Order: sequence, then structure tokens, then C-alpha cells
Amino acid sequence: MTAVLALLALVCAIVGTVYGASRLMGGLWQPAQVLPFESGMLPQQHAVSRYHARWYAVTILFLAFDMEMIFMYPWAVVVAEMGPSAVVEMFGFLAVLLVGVVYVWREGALRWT
Amino acid sequence: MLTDLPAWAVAAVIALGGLSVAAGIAVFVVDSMARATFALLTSFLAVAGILVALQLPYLAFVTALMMTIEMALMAVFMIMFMMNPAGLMPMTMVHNARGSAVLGAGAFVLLTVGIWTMDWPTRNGAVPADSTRQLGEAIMGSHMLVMLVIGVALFATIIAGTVLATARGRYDRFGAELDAARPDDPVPGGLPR
Amino acid sequence: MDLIERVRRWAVARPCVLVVDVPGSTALRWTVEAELDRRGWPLALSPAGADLLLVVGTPGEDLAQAVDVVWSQVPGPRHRASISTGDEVSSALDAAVEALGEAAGRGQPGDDERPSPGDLLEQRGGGDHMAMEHGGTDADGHGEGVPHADGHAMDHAGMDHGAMGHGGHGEMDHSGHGGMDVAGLPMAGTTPDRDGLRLDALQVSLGPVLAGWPPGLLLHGQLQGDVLSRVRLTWVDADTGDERPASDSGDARLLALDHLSRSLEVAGWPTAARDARRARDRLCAADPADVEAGHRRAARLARRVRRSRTLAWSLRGIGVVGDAEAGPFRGDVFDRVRWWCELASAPEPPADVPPGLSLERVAGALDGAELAAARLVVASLPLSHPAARRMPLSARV
Amino acid sequence: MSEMEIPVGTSAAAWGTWSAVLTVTAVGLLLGFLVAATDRAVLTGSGARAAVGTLQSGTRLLLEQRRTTLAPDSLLWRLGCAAVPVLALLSLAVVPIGGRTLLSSSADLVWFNAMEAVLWAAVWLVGWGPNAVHALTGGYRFLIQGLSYELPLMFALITVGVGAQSLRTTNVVAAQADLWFVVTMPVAFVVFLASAAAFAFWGPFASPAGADIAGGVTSELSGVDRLLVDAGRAVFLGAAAAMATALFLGGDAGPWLPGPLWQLVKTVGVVVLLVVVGHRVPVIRPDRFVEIGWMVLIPATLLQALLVSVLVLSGFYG
Repeated sequence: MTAVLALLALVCAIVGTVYGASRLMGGLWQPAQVLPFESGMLPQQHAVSRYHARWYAVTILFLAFDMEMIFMYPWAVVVAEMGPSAVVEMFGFLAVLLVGVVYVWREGALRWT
Repeated sequence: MLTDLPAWAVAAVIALGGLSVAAGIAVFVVDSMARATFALLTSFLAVAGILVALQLPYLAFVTALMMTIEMALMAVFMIMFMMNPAGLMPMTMVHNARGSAVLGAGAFVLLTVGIWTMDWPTRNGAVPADSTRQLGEAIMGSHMLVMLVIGVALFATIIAGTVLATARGRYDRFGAELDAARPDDPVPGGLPR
Repeated sequence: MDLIERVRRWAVARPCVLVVDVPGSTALRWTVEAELDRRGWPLALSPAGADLLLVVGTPGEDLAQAVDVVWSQVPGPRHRASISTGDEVSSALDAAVEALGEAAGRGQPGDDERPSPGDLLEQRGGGDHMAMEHGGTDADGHGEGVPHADGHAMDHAGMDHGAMGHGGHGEMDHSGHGGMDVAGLPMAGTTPDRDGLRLDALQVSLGPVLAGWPPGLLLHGQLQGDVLSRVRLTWVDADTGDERPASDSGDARLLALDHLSRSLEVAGWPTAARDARRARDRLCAADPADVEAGHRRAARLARRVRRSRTLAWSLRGIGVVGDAEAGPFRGDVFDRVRWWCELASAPEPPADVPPGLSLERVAGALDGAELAAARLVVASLPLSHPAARRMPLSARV
Repeated sequence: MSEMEIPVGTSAAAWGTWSAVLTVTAVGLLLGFLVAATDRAVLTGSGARAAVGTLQSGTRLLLEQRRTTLAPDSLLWRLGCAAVPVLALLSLAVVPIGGRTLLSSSADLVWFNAMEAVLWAAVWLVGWGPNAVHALTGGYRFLIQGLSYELPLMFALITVGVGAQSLRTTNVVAAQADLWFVVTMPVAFVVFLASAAAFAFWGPFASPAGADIAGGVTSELSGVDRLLVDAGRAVFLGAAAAMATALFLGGDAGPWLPGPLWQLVKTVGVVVLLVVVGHRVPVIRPDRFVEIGWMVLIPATLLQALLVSVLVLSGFYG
């Protein structure tokens, strides 16, 4: 793990160097102060207002389904040892969740409304 | 417990623990919903770092993975619902600040004191060579019931969450008899139905 | 130092170009795009990615203002050039890259008279002449069934400080912000949305300076999430009377390829869009062998586009225009793309393309559409331009 | 004393920490360059000149002025920009280079997955930071695209784990001594590559940086900021190609040539395949991809995992 820390340090150093090199190459320019691009018109309001994500229903499905990953990664390495019962149990578990997915799909919650 | 760990790991646990707490405090200090969310993510990533120091790679990586995705989605909801999400207008997201601060600090002190003064059981057995495999054996073996219960709970979450969160359902899409060939949706999807 | 300067000059020798089309200079733009393709200079999608701002044609007053705003957003080293005749394209690009190298070599932004964002907003706040205020001929070009799209909210939302606090804006409430500005801009107000929720509505403009967008078109609307509503379309500088030559050599195939390249660019298919531009370039050529090659390219492109299942899957069901008035443009975006394909690959120059749809019709089709879908609809539909209607088709520039 | 301490043949143990780290970084940057040059060659049809062109535009971005917009969230914006290349290079820690990985733990595949997941936050921040409508839209598009590809990607990785009975990359490569996994796991292979394009938001999955929203998350980036994000995307794609080689194409196995050369040949092959095929299709719109991801890709990858589990139980993989 120390090697990964060293990698992280090196990569951060590289990013820092790139910024430094840009200052050197670019002749120490200040960042340009500009308006956000709105195809030539001036912005009328701050863009960072409440943003209504039309796909919020998908997030609920995802968060629930995602939990099974906690089990499935460790399951993957013990399949052979545990035998057929492990496969049956895991795919039974997934089948239940898939029924949920089909329900969500039929309700139209995978679409942007 | 910590005496089982090498000195660098103890140092890492303390440093990351401090970072985690500091980031947690930052959640309530910053104005912007985005900053609050990602301060919380920093806190979780520090916890993942602690798990690395405790030599539990799988739990560490999966914590980082899940928490990042979940915080990114939390940002979506924070910015969807909270007024002034970027903190451009002065505002505060805490209510009863004094009371909650006292409560929070009290709980924190209680837990910390508990953790450090408690007489933890000594480890019997060696550190497993492969903690991921050990976890898999536990889930598929002695703790199978946990997985099954959680499976049903997740299924219930999916159904309940969808029912509560969506205004339109299959009857709006396919008609009262559910016999429409193509659903009536404001935005079509990738599949015909 | 000398080495660094030489590296700087080399680095900008193939600049990213943001092309500003001026209405009525379509053929000139084709020449410019062909030359850029030949040189391998990439096209920028926004001023942030551009080094060279290239104005093709002579903009009117409003468009010139928009170009100024865009120019203020281009990072240094930068250069701005305009081209008004076909003969000067190559020499103008050479001069531009030379000037850009000059600017980059200096290292310091010597010419950097960039107006500050505050100044730009201030000008507008002072009620300056802005393209926004122009209703043009299509001032009431909002779709049917849009409540309160009286143009008034559009013109003034966020212009005078605290305007949103005034009554008379229908559903606009202020969700407790009291009309305060931050850094010169107000926060968004809330209005009901397509699905009956009350959501923050962000006033946005699309065009006139936007890649893959019809030249001179300006869209005002509000975004709730990424759903557009209260759409209003206008032409910039429409009231000044556009007396420049309208478009092309009279060959409808060129127009079709132009629409195809724009639609494919917006649909995110850059290699196909490049093929469309190349076919168009060949078809424009004087040499009959080149024209023949252009036909073959166009036919190949048409085949490729029509066969693409992903494209069909992606564009189906968007921007459906139902009635007979729409003529060949009936159907969804994919139907129209296929129609352009048919036109582009026709062996003989087809008869005239039917006139485009009025802005009111198009604005109606955009209302309640998602941003990506709206872009595709605009790219796929021909629009009637007052100037284009008035002007006879004339020879290429 | 445990697996984290015992460097099980890691490159750091074999070559020394710093030379291993430098090798990983250099390989990552070269892979990114390879991807960027191939991409440019296919996009502009310019052939070998694309390599010079890539260097040229990289230098151009290096000397270009940076920008700040009106009332941006500068801290989060810059953090997001810097995080993209950092995560891309960190994901290479579990990609075998010369038969060794920098990090060798019992959960290597999860590490790769986690680096890609942290990217969700980074890209969203790049879109959120500048307080601009196009960038913001792009950031949200990345998230919904992520919701659609993430689970299929996880199932693809898990399928590999099942086949090898380990989540350690070097074990996965070793398990393919007799038969490359791509033969029994074609669906997982394709889904993995498609997901790679999706988390690099490139090619058919480029809608977060789409032309229809003026470049989306990249629309307000100039200078170094743009360089970092673009380089990060390219390195991520290159890292994914190298990972695909290790997970599905037998890593460095092959006759006649030395191992590292085989790995290089395969990785270059995957990159070229990915770029050429990726540019043959238009952008897949995220609102349409949701249903494909959930109703087609998840069942397909699950069937793939089931098939591989049955093969494992039958002793197929030895």
C-alpha cells in the first residue's frame, strides 16, 4: 500500500508540475475573468439553481440494487469451494432484485419524467 | 486492539480519523450544498483509508466505491430540493444549532471514550491471508440468513421507493386496461415498451 | 527564452477555431469549413476551447454584440479574424495563424482589453441595446398553450435588478430571495413545469453563436432540469433587413448536406458529419470529376446514415411534426434526417426544397422538450428566414 | 504480517518502490498519449501526423490562459479537474505491467472499480464548478450515464473474479494460462469495454461532453484545466484497455515474443479496436441508454456470470 501512496504522491506532484509549467510557458498569466458561455448572450441568472433531475427514480433503484455488490464480490471468490448451493442462493437473491427491476420498468420509472 | 497494528498504521488511523471528523464538521459549516456533500464524502473516504490501515482492503475499496456513488447521488437530491444550493445567498442549513452541537459533541465524546477505554477482547487466531475470501465464506455460510433478509428488504425498498417517488404508473402509461401498444410517456426510452 | 517562444508559436500553429456564421453567408462558411478541414484545424464547441474566433460574413449590429461577448470569453493567446469573401479565405487563415503565433510568442496578453464580467452585465443593466430585446418579426413566437409567455417576462427577467420581485410575471415567485443579486446576477425563480411540479426555472439563451446551430437564430426559454419551456425563437438583426445574398448555388443537395452535417454533429457523430462536409465541398467544386466524386461520397454517406441502427434508435420519436403543412418534414427527427439523405444522394439536382417551417411552429415543437432533443429538432428542420424568403438564390460567393 | 504488508510479487517489491511507481506513471501517460493520438487519427483522418498533432495541442493547452467564470465554486471545480488524471493513473496500480502490479491485494478488481466510481464525483464537480448551464447539464448527464453502466460493469468484473476464483489481477492472468477468458466471457468483455468508453465519457458515450451542449463539462475549461481533464480521460481509456488485456486476453501470455511485448501488442490492439469501433456509431443518448442498461445489459451480464459460475463448478477452468 505504501507503493500506492508513493504513486499518489508522484501523480499529485506531476499535476502540480503541469500547473507550474503552464505558468512558465504562459508567461504568468492571471486567469481570465469571463462570463459563462451562453452562446453570445449574457447569462440572466446563476446556473447553479435547483436542478430537477428527471431520472431521480432510477437512483432509488440503483441504490437498492447496488447493495448486493457488497455480497457479490466476496461471493465470487468462494463459488468453487461452496459448491452449487452458493450459486443457487446468489442467483436466487439476484432474481428477486430483477423482479423489482422489471416492476420499475413497467411502471415507467426508467424513463425521464 | 491497536497494539496489533504497526506504528505507521496507528498513526494513519489517528490522522485519518482526525480528517474524517474535521470533514464531518465542515458539512455543517459550509453554505453550499455541493460543498457539504463533498465534505461528507471526504469524511467517508478518510474512513476508507482507515480500513486500509486496518488491513481490510475489500471493505476499504468497497466503502470508497459505494460512498462516492452515494454522495454523488445525494448531491443530486440536495441540489434538487434545497433552496440556494450553491450557497450564493447567505443561509444556514442547521436549526437549533446550539442544542444539536451539544448533542453531537456529547455523543462523540461518549463514543470515543467508550472505544478507547473499553476492554476489547483479545484476538484469538491469526489475521487471515485473504480477508475477502473470509468475508465470502461468512456470507455464504454462517451469515446466509443476513443476505436473504437483506435481499427481501432491498426488493421491498425498490418497490416502495418507486411507488412513493413516481407520480405516473403503468395505468397512466398503458391506459386503464393496460392494453396500449406503446406507452404514453413525456420522454421515450430505449425500449419500445 | 527564444526556445520557449518558438515552442509557443509551434503550439498554436494548428489552432482550435470557433466559427461564427452570419446569416446569408452560408456558401462562404462552406468554403471556410472546407479549408479548415483541409488544414486539419479542429472546430471548437465553445469559446473556452478556441484560440481563433472566425467571423464569416459581415454581422449586423446585434450579432456583432454577441460576437463581442464571445470574444471576451476566449482565453489568450487569442486572435479574432473576419472573412467576407471567398477569395480571401486561405490568406486570411494564414494571416490569422501568423497573428496568433505573434500573440502566443509574446507570452504576455498585450492586447488584453477584456471587459470584466461586471462591466458587461452593467451595460445590460443600463438598458443598453441588446439583441434580447428584439422581438423581430416573430416576437410572439411561443408555442400554443404556453401560459404567460407574453414576452415580457423574457425581456426583463433579471435585467433590471430585482425585476422578478415585481408583480405581473404570472407564476414567477421569488422563493424568498428578495430579488437580491449575487455578483450581478439574480438566482432563478420558480414556475410550474411540464409535469405539474413547481421548479426553479433558469432563463437561458441558445444561439446565435453555437456550433451546429442555424446562423442567426436566437432561442430564449427556461430550463427546468434539462427540459425547455416557454420557448421563443427570433432571428437576430431581423429588423435591419438582411440584404445579403441568402444561401447557395441553388443546388438543393448542398443544402441537404449542410443540414445533414449539422444534424450529425449535434447527434454526436463527428466522423459522419465530416463526411457530409467533404461531400458538400466536392459537390461545390468546379471540376466535373470532383463533382462526380462528391456524388459518390454523398451516396455513401446517405447509405451509412440510413443504415445506422444506433442513430435510428437515438433519434426516433423526437420532435414529431404531425400535420400536412410540414410537407416532407413530417415525422420525427430521424425521418427528416433520412429525407435529407435522400435529397443529398439524388443523382440530379432536385427541384427546390419546400420552404422551411415558421419559427412559431418550431418553437411549439420545442416546448417541453429536453435540451438534447431540442438541439436535434432545430438542427433537422429547415427554418424560414425572412431574408431568405425575400432574396432570390444567387451565385456562390 | 498480512496480505497488505506482504508484497506478493508486486512490482514495488521487485523493482523498488520508486522505479515501480515511475514505471506505472510513465506507462499510464504513454497509454493516454496512444489513445489521444489514435482518436485524433480516426477523427481527422490524418494518419501518423496525429501523433505530432496531439503533442501540439497538449502544448497549446499548457500555454493557454486559464479562465474563471462568474461566481464559480473554484475549489470544487479545480479539485474535480485535478482528480480526473489522478484517478486515471491510480487505477493503473492494479494493471499488470511486466507481469507485476503495483498494488496486489485480495480486492484488486474492486480497486479498479472504486477509482472509476470516484470519477463520478470528479466529473460532476467539473460540471458544477463553473456555474454555467452547459457544463452543469453535462455533469448531470455523466451521473445518469453512470447509473446505467455501473452495474453491468460490476457484473463483468465479478464474472472475471468468478472465473479466476480471485479478485487479484495477477491471479486472473494466471488463471488464463489454458484459455483466455474472452472465449467464455464475450459479453463481459464487450460490456467492460463499453463501460470504459462510458467512464472516459468518450465516443458513443460522450454525451456529458456532447456537441449539443457546447462541450458539456469541458465547455468552460481552458488551459491546464482542460489539459488535465482531457489527459485524464485518455489515460482512463488506455488503462481500461490494458486492464481488458489482463482480464480477458490472457495478459502477457503468448508464444515467441517476450511477455511484456505481447501485452503491449494486445493493449494497442484493444485501443485501436475501441477507437475505430467507437467512432463508427453516434452518441448514445443517456435517456435512451437507461432502459438498455437495466433491461438488456444487466440481464445479459448476469446470464454471463451464471454461465461462468456453472463452468467453474463443473471444473472447466481447472
